[in-house]
Amino acid sequence: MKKLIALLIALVMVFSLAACGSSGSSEAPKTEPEQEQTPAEASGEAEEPEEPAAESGEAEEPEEPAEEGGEILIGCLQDITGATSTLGSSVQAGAQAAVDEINANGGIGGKTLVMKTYDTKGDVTEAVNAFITAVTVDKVALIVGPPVANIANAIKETAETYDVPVMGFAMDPACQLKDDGTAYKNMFCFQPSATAQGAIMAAYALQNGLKTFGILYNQENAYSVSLLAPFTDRLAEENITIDDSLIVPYGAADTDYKTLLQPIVSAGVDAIYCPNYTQQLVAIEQAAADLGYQGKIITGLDGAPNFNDLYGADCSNVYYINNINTDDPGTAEKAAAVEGKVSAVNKYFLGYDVVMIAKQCIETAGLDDPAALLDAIANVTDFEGLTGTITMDPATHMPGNMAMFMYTYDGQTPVMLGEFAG
Amino acid sequence: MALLEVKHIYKSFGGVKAIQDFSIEAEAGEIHGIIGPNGAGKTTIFNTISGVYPADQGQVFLDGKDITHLEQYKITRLGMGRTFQNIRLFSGLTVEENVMCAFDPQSRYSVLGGLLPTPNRRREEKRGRELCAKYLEAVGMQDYLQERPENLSYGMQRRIEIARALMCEPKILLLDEPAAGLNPTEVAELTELIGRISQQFGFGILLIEHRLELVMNVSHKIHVQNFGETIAVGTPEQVQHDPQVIEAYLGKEE
Amino acid sequence: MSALISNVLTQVFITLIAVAGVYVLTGLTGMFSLGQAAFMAIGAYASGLLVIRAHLPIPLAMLLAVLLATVVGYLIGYPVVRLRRDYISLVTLGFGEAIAALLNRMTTLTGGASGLTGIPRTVGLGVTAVSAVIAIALVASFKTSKYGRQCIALRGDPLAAQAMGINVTRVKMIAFLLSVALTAYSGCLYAFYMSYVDPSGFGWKKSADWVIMVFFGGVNSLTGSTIGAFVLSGLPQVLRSLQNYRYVIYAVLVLIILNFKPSGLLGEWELTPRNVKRLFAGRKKPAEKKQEEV
Amino acid sequence: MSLQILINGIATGSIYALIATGFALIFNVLKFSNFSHGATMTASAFVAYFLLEGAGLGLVPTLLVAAAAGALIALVGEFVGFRRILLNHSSATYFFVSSITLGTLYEGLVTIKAGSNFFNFPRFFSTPTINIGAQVISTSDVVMFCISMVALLILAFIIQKTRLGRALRAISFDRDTAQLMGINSTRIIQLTFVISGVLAGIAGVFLGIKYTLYPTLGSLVVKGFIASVIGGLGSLTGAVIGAVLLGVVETILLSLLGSGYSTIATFAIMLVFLLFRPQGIAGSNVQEKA
Repeated sequence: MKKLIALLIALVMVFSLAACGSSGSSEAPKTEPEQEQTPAEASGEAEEPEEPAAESGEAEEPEEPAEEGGEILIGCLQDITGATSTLGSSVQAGAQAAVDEINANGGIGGKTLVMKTYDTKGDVTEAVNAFITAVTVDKVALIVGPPVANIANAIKETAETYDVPVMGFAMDPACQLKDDGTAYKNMFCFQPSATAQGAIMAAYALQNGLKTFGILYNQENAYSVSLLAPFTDRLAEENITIDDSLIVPYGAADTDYKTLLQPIVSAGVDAIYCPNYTQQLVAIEQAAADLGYQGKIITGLDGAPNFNDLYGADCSNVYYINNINTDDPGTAEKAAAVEGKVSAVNKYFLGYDVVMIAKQCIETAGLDDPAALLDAIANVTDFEGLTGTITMDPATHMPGNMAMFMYTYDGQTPVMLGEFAG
Repeated sequence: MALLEVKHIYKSFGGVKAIQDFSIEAEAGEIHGIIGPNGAGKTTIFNTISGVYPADQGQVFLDGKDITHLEQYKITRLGMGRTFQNIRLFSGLTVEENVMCAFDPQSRYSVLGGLLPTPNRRREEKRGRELCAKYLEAVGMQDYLQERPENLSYGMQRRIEIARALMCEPKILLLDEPAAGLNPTEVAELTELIGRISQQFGFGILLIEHRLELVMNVSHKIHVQNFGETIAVGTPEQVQHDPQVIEAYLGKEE
Repeated sequence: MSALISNVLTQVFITLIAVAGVYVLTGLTGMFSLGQAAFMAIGAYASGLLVIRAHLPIPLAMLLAVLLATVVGYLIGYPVVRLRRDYISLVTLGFGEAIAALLNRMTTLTGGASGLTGIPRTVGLGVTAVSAVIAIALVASFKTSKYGRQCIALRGDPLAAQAMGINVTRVKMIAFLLSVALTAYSGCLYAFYMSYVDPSGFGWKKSADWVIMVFFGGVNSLTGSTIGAFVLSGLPQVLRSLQNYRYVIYAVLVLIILNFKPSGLLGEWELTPRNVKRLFAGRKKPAEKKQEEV
Repeated sequence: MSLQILINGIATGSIYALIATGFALIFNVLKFSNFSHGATMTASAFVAYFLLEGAGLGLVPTLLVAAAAGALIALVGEFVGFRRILLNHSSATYFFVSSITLGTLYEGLVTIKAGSNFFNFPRFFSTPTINIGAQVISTSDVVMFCISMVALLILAFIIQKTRLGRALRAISFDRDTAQLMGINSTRIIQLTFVISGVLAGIAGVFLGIKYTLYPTLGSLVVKGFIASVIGGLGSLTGAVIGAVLLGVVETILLSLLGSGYSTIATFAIMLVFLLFRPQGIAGSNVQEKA
């Protein structure tokens, strides 16, 4: 009897879960609440599992509906859970902020902008599912894409069969360009490519008289790998080569950063180039300190705050690149407003900018002709965003020669050093 | 050379000498009883002969072949069947499937036949089922093909286990306490069964048994074990009157 | 059919093939592999690379990929099938890690962490559906063959199985290789459906998921395992809302089943004509009785 | 420099030893691989982190809280995951699924609480390094090494010298007989889980200090498994030796071959061990009962 009851409970749970989930993504805005809730209510048992869905749905609720005239639905395809959720949630928050701002100012051509978030869970298969849901079920006008190359890579082929722009931040050129050098029609990247960023960091290092380098990069991370060659290529232009023994890859299964850093530290290099995610950066910086390393550490975007908080100690030897200029009062104000709420502030601004660009493109090209919209996006020129002045190169679907900012820390306080172009 | 020849085998576990200098010669059609108190190393003898673990010393020959260090399944395939003290039928299989398991190693179809219903597979499966029916009939269990053994009585499970051992087409059959846990009627039936299959199939039988009414009735020759050593060998009458045996048994009774 | 449904179904069918393999290994033979997903990776990468780099026709590439996985499976299996069953899960776990490291490391060949792009998208719902049906039919046939019986026998009692002349190591190896081949094949389909493969998705979590699917429906029943796989792999697609809670809910469900109905939802029940007949006969009886009472 | 690598290896090995013994302890008594051990480590480290987050307490309170949390988690796990299976004498396969499921559950719960973010323990030591001659040794390594050794010594004492240890060994040898001899096997198994949980808690905090805290931190338990296989499944001494050896070999391979290939080489070493010395270093090979 007991067994039977347990089984029944189990079955009821399964079915109620299925019922409450069957209406698709949780991120559905509350503007269509009837559809969202009926099945869950019908099953009766679903209170508990339903709760989280409701909670996470709330975040996307548009502040207030603008005047009549309908809605424009856009998708936001991000890693909300999974390994790179920090990045994804930050982009999502920024994009949502832009959506709210646009709606507060009357929407786009009188229509309310509604953003629906699709979680990729940091998994390529899930990403394809989410993409197809967004494009075929919800019929979004465009998608705010992920800052993660693997996800962009996974959806680029699928995306090719539809006419929905994916406005993302995948720095790896392969996400936007086919093998033959032409661009995927729907894939766009709105920040300098890995090639540009690597070169910028190298240029900065050269300008500051750094001569000897070691590199520690995560070979299991596409982002980390993609930043490697641009940096060394730029150095090579100035006839600086890095010995192979000082270019050290690591992977998730490696647990000893100290041993990996050892040869680099013993070589007494001026700087260690560390294009890694924040989490590994914290551990690497810690290991370097443990080894008594005195030189500089140059990181990519991920050395930006909240790296300093997470590291929790003096990190004056860390130099990082950033999309935003916190010396600019407008940017600083916005940055201050979200501090503590968003873990990767620069990704927040990327999300914000891209929605603003989307607005501009929709206004110029309209939504009736997909080709016109794609064309407008590919030809964005001199867009003054919070992450700099963006001009797209229609051939590569990436910004052209775009400047970025180098920072360091004084103790734990970020210090802007200046604007650099590759 | 006899059908089964066990020559001076020794086996110890750590400090415990489970078998010391055990020898036996069995011919087709013979039934040898092995008796002795608990812990006398009887099951160890079976395990060593059948290859569960190799003997420390000594040799075992089956039909003239040295099987001392062969793997267990190879020994079985050379013609040795066995049953277990605590019935070890396969759970998750029906009576028929249980018995078929002992035919499967001899069944001649390849992995391809394992995946597709090839003519070869059909033919071999049919042959197996026929043999299965034959042996189950020999033990009187032909009406329970599709039952699950765990739903049947202890006595019936014993018979199925014997049928499964017969399916190995043994030259030598090792029966490890087949009467354990049976009531007197069942023991009588079992006594009759053992005698009958021995005659019908003509293999040699080694029989470990506590129930003297069974072992004394069917055995041609009896080996008495105590503390790993053989203390007496002879016909049932001889060992029954052997002073050492009486001491071992009566000593234990006190 | 909507693109979404066809997409979800395609993925479910791909999973079903892998789970059919896991059923052979875990359900029939009682062995656990935590590196099974690595064989999927081998299938996916090898078939993809053979087409991209060596320009082989796709079916041939798939065949070679499955063969390669089987050979690798043999090398891994060789020591472990001779040992206690725990070893296979531990060794395959390490194997999965090693394969992931290798895929990441061999950048020029595999694209490393960025993944392998440019695999032609040629596989759709039809191919995966037919493949899944065939895979399940093959496994069903295997189960009722002498191999299936021997697997079940040695699962419960390896020593008694040996005593019946069953070559336990050989049968374990056959089961392992069959499951490896099925999983690798599902990897091939995955590659040519997704057109992109990256090394991150083939960790032990995926292998563990498959095992849970097998247990959910009934570890001794292919029907149960198939249903379990269908439900549990399709569910997340309809359950997008639950996100993080999904794993917790899975785990709680499985724990409930393990505690109260350890044989899984269907136990040993299989979908065969005879069992279906019995099922209906069983249902009729109470109905008839009631009529009599009336 | 090679001495430095040796030191790094031993430091890593000592943490592996904590993981491997916690794992081996359960294997020793119940004869199954507890795959939830990794998630237990993560969960208890997270509990300690969140409970003490605001308090700014030092290493020792953190370890104590984590150990207590680990014990509690393991105890609950034993009850919901293994008790019934144990009492039903179900086949070992159920332990496998149960432990995997428990691991998934813990990890899922941690993910709900922590998101997929990572956290960093506050720096416990004001001076990060100690200089001994030309060698630079990290303070945290030294402290972790010492604490691991103390924990292992206490464990050895419990196993060898106390009644609990004797009962534990008896159950490990033959659970049914031990039960007949009047040993309350359920109680002893609970205690085993508690000890294993304590070890998991300590190991979790150490891993967190070394590699930051994140929900899948427990995957590093694989190292403990490999160490356990090399050392001999179920043997505690073997686990410790295997772990330290693995730590050192891995570090040497890492500096020689670089990342990636060292993982593969470690796996190859495990395979070689299984081929030629399946009983491991300690030589205790658990085989299915005849």
